[in-house]
Amino acid sequence: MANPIAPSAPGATAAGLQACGIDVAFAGLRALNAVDLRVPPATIVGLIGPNGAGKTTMVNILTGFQAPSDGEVRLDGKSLAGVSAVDFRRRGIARTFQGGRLFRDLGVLDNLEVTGIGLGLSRRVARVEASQVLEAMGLGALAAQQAGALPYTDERRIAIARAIVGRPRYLLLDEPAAGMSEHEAGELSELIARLVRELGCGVLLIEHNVRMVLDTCSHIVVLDSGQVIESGDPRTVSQSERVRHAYMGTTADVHGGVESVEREREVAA
Amino acid sequence: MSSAIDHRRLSTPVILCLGLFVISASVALLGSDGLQRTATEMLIRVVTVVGLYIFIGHSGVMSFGHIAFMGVGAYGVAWTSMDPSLKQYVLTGLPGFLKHAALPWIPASLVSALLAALVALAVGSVILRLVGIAASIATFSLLAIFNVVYSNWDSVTAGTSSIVGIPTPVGLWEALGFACAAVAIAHAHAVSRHGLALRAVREEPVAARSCGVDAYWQLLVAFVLSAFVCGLSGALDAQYLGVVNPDAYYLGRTFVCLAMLVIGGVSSLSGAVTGAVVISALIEFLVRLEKGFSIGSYLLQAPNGTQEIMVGLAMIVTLILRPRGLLGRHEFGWRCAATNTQSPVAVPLVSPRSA
Amino acid sequence: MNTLMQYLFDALSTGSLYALGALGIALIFGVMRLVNFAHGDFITFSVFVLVTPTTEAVAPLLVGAWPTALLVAGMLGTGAALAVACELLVFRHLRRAAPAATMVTSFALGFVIQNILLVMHSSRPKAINLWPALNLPVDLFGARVPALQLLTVGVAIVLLAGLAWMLRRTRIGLEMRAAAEDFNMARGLGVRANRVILAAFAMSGALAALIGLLMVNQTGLVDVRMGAPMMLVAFVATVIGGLGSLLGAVLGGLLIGVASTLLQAGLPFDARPFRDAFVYLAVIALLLWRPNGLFVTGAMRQRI
Amino acid sequence: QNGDIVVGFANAKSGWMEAYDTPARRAALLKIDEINAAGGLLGRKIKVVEADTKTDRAQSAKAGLELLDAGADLVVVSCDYDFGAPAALEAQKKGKVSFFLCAEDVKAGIQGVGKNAFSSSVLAAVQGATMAEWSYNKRHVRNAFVLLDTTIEYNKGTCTGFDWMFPQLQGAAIVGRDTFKNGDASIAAQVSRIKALPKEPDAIMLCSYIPGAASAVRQIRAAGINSIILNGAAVDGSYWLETVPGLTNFVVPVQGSIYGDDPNPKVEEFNKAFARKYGARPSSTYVYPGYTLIEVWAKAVERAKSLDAAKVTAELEKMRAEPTLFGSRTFTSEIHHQNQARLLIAEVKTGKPGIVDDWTISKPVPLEVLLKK
Amino acid sequence: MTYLLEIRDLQVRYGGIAALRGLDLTLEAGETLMVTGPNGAGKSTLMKAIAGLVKPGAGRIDFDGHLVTGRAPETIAALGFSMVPEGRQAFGSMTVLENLRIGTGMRRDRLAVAADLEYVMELFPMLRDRAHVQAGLLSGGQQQMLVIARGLMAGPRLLAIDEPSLGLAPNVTDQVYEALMRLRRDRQLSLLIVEQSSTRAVMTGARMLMLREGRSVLEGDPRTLTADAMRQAYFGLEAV
Ligand SMILES: Nc1ncnc2c1ncn2[C@@H]1O[C@H](COP(=O)(O)OP(=O)(O)OP(=O)(O)O)[C@@H](O)[C@H]1O
Ligand SMILES: Nc1ncnc2c1ncn2[C@@H]1O[C@H](COP(=O)(O)OP(=O)(O)OP(=O)(O)O)[C@@H](O)[C@H]1O
Ligand SMILES: [Mg+2]
Ligand SMILES: [Mg+2]
Repeated sequence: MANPIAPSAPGATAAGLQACGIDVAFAGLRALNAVDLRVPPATIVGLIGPNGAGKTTMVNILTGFQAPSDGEVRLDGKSLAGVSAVDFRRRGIARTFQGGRLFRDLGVLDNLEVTGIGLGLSRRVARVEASQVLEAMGLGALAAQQAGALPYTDERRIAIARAIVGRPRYLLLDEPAAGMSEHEAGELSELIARLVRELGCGVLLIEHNVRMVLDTCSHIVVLDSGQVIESGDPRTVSQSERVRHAYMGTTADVHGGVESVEREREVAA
Repeated sequence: MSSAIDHRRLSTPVILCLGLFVISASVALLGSDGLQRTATEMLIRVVTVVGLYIFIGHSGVMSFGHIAFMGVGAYGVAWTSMDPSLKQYVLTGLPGFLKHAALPWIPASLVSALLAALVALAVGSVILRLVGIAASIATFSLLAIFNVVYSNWDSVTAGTSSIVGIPTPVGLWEALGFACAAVAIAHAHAVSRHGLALRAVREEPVAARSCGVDAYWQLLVAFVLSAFVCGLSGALDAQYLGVVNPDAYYLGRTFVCLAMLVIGGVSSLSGAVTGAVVISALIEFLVRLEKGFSIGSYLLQAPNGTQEIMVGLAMIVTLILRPRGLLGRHEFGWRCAATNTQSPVAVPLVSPRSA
Repeated sequence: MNTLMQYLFDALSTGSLYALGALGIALIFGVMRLVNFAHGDFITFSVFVLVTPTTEAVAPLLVGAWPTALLVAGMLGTGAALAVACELLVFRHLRRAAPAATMVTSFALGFVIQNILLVMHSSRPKAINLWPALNLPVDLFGARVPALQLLTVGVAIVLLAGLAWMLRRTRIGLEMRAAAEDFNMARGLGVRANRVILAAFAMSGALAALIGLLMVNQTGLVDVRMGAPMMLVAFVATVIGGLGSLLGAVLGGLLIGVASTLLQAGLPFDARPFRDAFVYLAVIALLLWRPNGLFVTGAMRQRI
Repeated sequence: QNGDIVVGFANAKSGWMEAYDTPARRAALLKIDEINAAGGLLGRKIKVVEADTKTDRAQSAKAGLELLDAGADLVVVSCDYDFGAPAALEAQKKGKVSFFLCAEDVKAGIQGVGKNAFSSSVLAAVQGATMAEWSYNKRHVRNAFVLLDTTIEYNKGTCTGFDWMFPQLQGAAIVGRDTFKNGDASIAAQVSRIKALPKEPDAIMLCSYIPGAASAVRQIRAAGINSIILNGAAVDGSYWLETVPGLTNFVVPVQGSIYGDDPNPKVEEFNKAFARKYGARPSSTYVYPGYTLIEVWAKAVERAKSLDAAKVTAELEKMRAEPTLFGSRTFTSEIHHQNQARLLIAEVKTGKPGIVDDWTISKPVPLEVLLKK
Repeated sequence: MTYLLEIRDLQVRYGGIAALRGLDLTLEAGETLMVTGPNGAGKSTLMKAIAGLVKPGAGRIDFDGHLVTGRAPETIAALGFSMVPEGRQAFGSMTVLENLRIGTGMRRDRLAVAADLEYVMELFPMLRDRAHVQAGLLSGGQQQMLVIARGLMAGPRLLAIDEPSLGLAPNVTDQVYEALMRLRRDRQLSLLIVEQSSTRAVMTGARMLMLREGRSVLEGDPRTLTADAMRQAYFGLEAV
């Protein structure tokens, strides 16, 4: 079968949010090196890789928060070069951040409302939308709370809620499940699945919770020090020696941790 | 008291205006001539501080420049409302249409406030590309430039010396009217989309962008609006005192007004008003203490100069006890119980968009 | 040629005076994220210990009468003591407060100090001729410069080097910056944050006194309002230099000093009264060009 | 309407104006004491009421009102036009006579307040003009450098007078100008401009006030410039001379001498009386206008036999060269100021000030010059 | 017997919200305690309370025989307690190296400090490569490594880590745990670890404490605890 995220030839219009030959260089450091990546509508693409591989940087590029040194971002084949982050969002490309970044002094509901306003809704409409999203995510109880006082994991949920107000076409999640228990992470996967079902929203999921990625993503891209080292469906990726070596090690999180428990025992003894 | 501005509720501005009215009325009934003037000054300060609040309160950017807008407003009235015969005396350099203009006081005030707003638009569109402390310095530079220009542009501003002879129609009730208007404007902005968006920018500029909020535009809106209100307060001030002078709209007033705002509670309209009222009252009380209270036969008097010191100390103590200001983020209002019921997760994520 | 040299020296000396002021502000900002508006009044206060408090026109010398070494020590001591007192009585209790609150507090504090001085010394400036020798002109590259100007430049350079070294290389410097960035976290890691900050205040206080000393030699007067303008210029300088960066602060101070001196020299007469307007326009332009100041410090650089 | 005559003082008792207002007010009170001792005015005692303007314009207006409420027949307002005007305006509105303690800006009168406002001091412009004419005639000053402190109007007034008079004099020229601000930490650039002149000017007209003036002089002399320095009265007094040790060639026009060498012995008697009452001799010439204003006002009241503002003003405006303790005073229906007056010339020689001469400008400073038309 | 850490009836409130409602906890020297629990349970608050960063409303905390409730954080740190806070709080404006040095102020044995620096740089080679980079520019995971290393550099007797695996690549997480186990063995380092995944608890063979709504709802050896008991405790379904 055709690789759903294979970069299409320059100029060719492929539906989806697409990064073509992205290079990013910081002072003496190549954060991204000729990276191609596409998030088709209504699919969940996983982006994994060791720490410092360039995942967040990729998100920054795909949401206009950072301009690539080379290459360009395309939306349904149309180049987004020179478009501001604000306009990325207005064109339906939403994101969350690695650290919550809520509006701490505002109420939870207001946090969501801001997105609505940013998208040009009147305050009243924005508020309705906001409370609907909140209810839908089962977070209605938090509506009146002050965002700054939320426990870490709730923070992350609200951040997602804020991103999906006004039904974005693409949603880029940077480690949404960080600090969540397996259970909470499970709930989150369901939610993401619903996003795709109900909004036909294309999702780029960055996670170190490998199990979650393997379970939810239909396609996974693996970055290592700025380069794509593997890309394919969950099976191929989880079996790839290269990936295991560069990233997974012998992880509890992948296979119930039985074998690693043995290893730990040895270490401890 | 209830937290965070709620746009379905008008109680805040209503309560504030009522409060101001009650103060004014009781002063008018009981107070001496001098006390009435004090009250008038207080109301004018309210207008200024509310003006400051519109920008600083929402953006979190300390502006040292707004008193310059007040000055622009004040000189604006001098130019538009002063008796032409006096103008040719002192303001020889005025363009003809201003030289002969003698507008009635309300139009004059509005025109002057508009002038301030225009200046703000011009300046703001440049400096609001800056953020945080850099923006503060830019606004401070604005104040300094205003002072230098108005102190030396002799033919149009009479330079460092005061312009006198401005009609003084502004009394207690006029000031009260404008104070209420200012409160209304500020509230309208606070509960508007612009207010909320700007608060978001203040909290997390980066996240705000990811929500599609254009910081620059929101800052500019607030900047111009607040400049308008500050300009208005300047117009009032000039038409209350009848004298304008560049130094009257410089650092001293800037700091006092900022202090009133911060002590009341930067990010709260009620705070802004409260700050202005409380500190004005405190100052007046101490001034009288210096003059001496005769309690029965016994005269209680403080040595000259204690007033300034006491005010300063009071400010410090207040901020130590209440770092977020007297009201913090709270607004006066009747709390309406928020009802949040946990709902099943089955609700669709987004409603069919209400077009 | 000579006149050019002359102007350059003037610019340099005025600049270094501002630079010194900026150092004091930058130090406290770098350590506390606090813009200390009372700094100017620290300057004034420490200068006023030179004369005995009196509301009469002529004030006999107090510390001013002491032998040079003692005098300097006395003044720097006063400055430091005042700053420390302010930290202990006021700023320490505002650790959690927002910058706006601490800022307002600081100028309320300045206001109090100034008015206390007014009550003690009246608003009449007091004459004092400290070290006449410093006002003798020295011939240098065809320019005649009062020795004081050279001294100012020298002091500025030495202090910059010293403080920069202190902040970058020493443990206390490290701890100061840590406390500045995340007060509680630093304490959690065993940093005696309060002491560290106290030390910083002491230094900036002494710095204020030092500037006062140089200024009083320049003007030959002590005046209740002498500190404030200096503080404002210093504040601006600190920001255009790059908040938190000492080198930036000094450079900013120099720039402003040089700019205003050269404008004073170059502008046509009718424009000269507007000198400061031009200076501040330049400030805005500079900020638009480099919004984070000349030297972007870590505090300003963040990633998403 | 019998009972006491009320004189109200709306002056700064705190803030930086205090240092300027208090001495002059004390002199005024001295005169009032004398009058009361001599049986009062129109056979009635003069009662004094005071209010603090706190060096603040709004407070000034309120202070004025307060005094008027207390029934003041004369309102004496702050020395400085800016801070006195609001109070004076209130008096004007209520149709009362007001006197500025020592304002020397023509606006502190008809032109800036109203027809009942006066100042008994000598206009800043007259001081500048006096310096010009005197130095030209007595010191052969032919070229002068003008150094203007733009901080307050008084300075501008002084230089206006100098600029008006000096060029009129045969062969006299202004060879350069510069400006500074009183608070400037350093005026090095200005000093260098003077040094850059082809030859050192005969005189430097310094239009400023203490502290700025003192530090300017210090820096000028430190740069080795020895030209004669001409000033306005604002720098009179010995209290700041420490600033420039051994200062010499430094000239100040004053209304009377605080140095004990006034040609008119009565002045020294006044100084002694002042010292007796207040524990210290007058510290500058700005004490004297306070005394003079009560003197002329009292005379006018006597002549008008009434306190009615219109009548008193009329009497004041009749005064031509009216002798007072500190020189003669003239008021007209155009100008309630002295645009021509005898001034003593005080000179500082090796740190010692003293009266060396007196001078009256050859023609009065015209109104349009005063108004910078 | 005396414990290294002993907490009795600890209560903490933030304004209205009660984060901890009477918590008891003991930890012996060299022991490892895994704290888990649903979100909002009060785990982070517990850490902060021990560190002295939040003031308890009631109860007492004894560390190494000293009563530390209400003591200054620096004092507690000086007693040998070091904390790795939740969600990477590196000193973003300082370099990696400076971050590592901050915690070593209380340590006199310069050699040991140098050795530890070597050690953490072995553990996270990234730290050596980016030693002079401003910490705020590091990636999320890199910062997490940094704060863990920073915690170790303080040479603590008790190291408290709030969600060590937060934002770390799985293999790095493994390394971290291996390292911690080694330290526990070699240096008698006692550990207090907030960790969401109970498998980790199993692996480390540590005692487990589960919090919910500010109370301890389950305690014991995870290997002996039934998954059922855990689930019940976690969701607060009282077994009927
Ligand atoms: N503004 C910057 N300046 C310098 N280096 C940077 C900057 N932003 C990112 N980097 C570097 O680029 C590399 C990639 O960072 P990035 O945050 O994209 O990694 P990541 O894949 O998100 O890692 P993690 O999984 O830990 O979040 C890192 O080594 C980081 O230090
Ligand atoms: N700064 C704060 N202000 C007000 N309430 C707070 C604050 N910090 C925490 N809380 C409240 O205290 C409770 C416990 O918070 P805490 O962060 O300790 O939970 P947690 O167990 O660490 O959750 P998580 O697993 O998500 O990190 C929560 O209900 C939270 O709302
Ligand atoms: Mg990342
Ligand atoms: Mg937590």
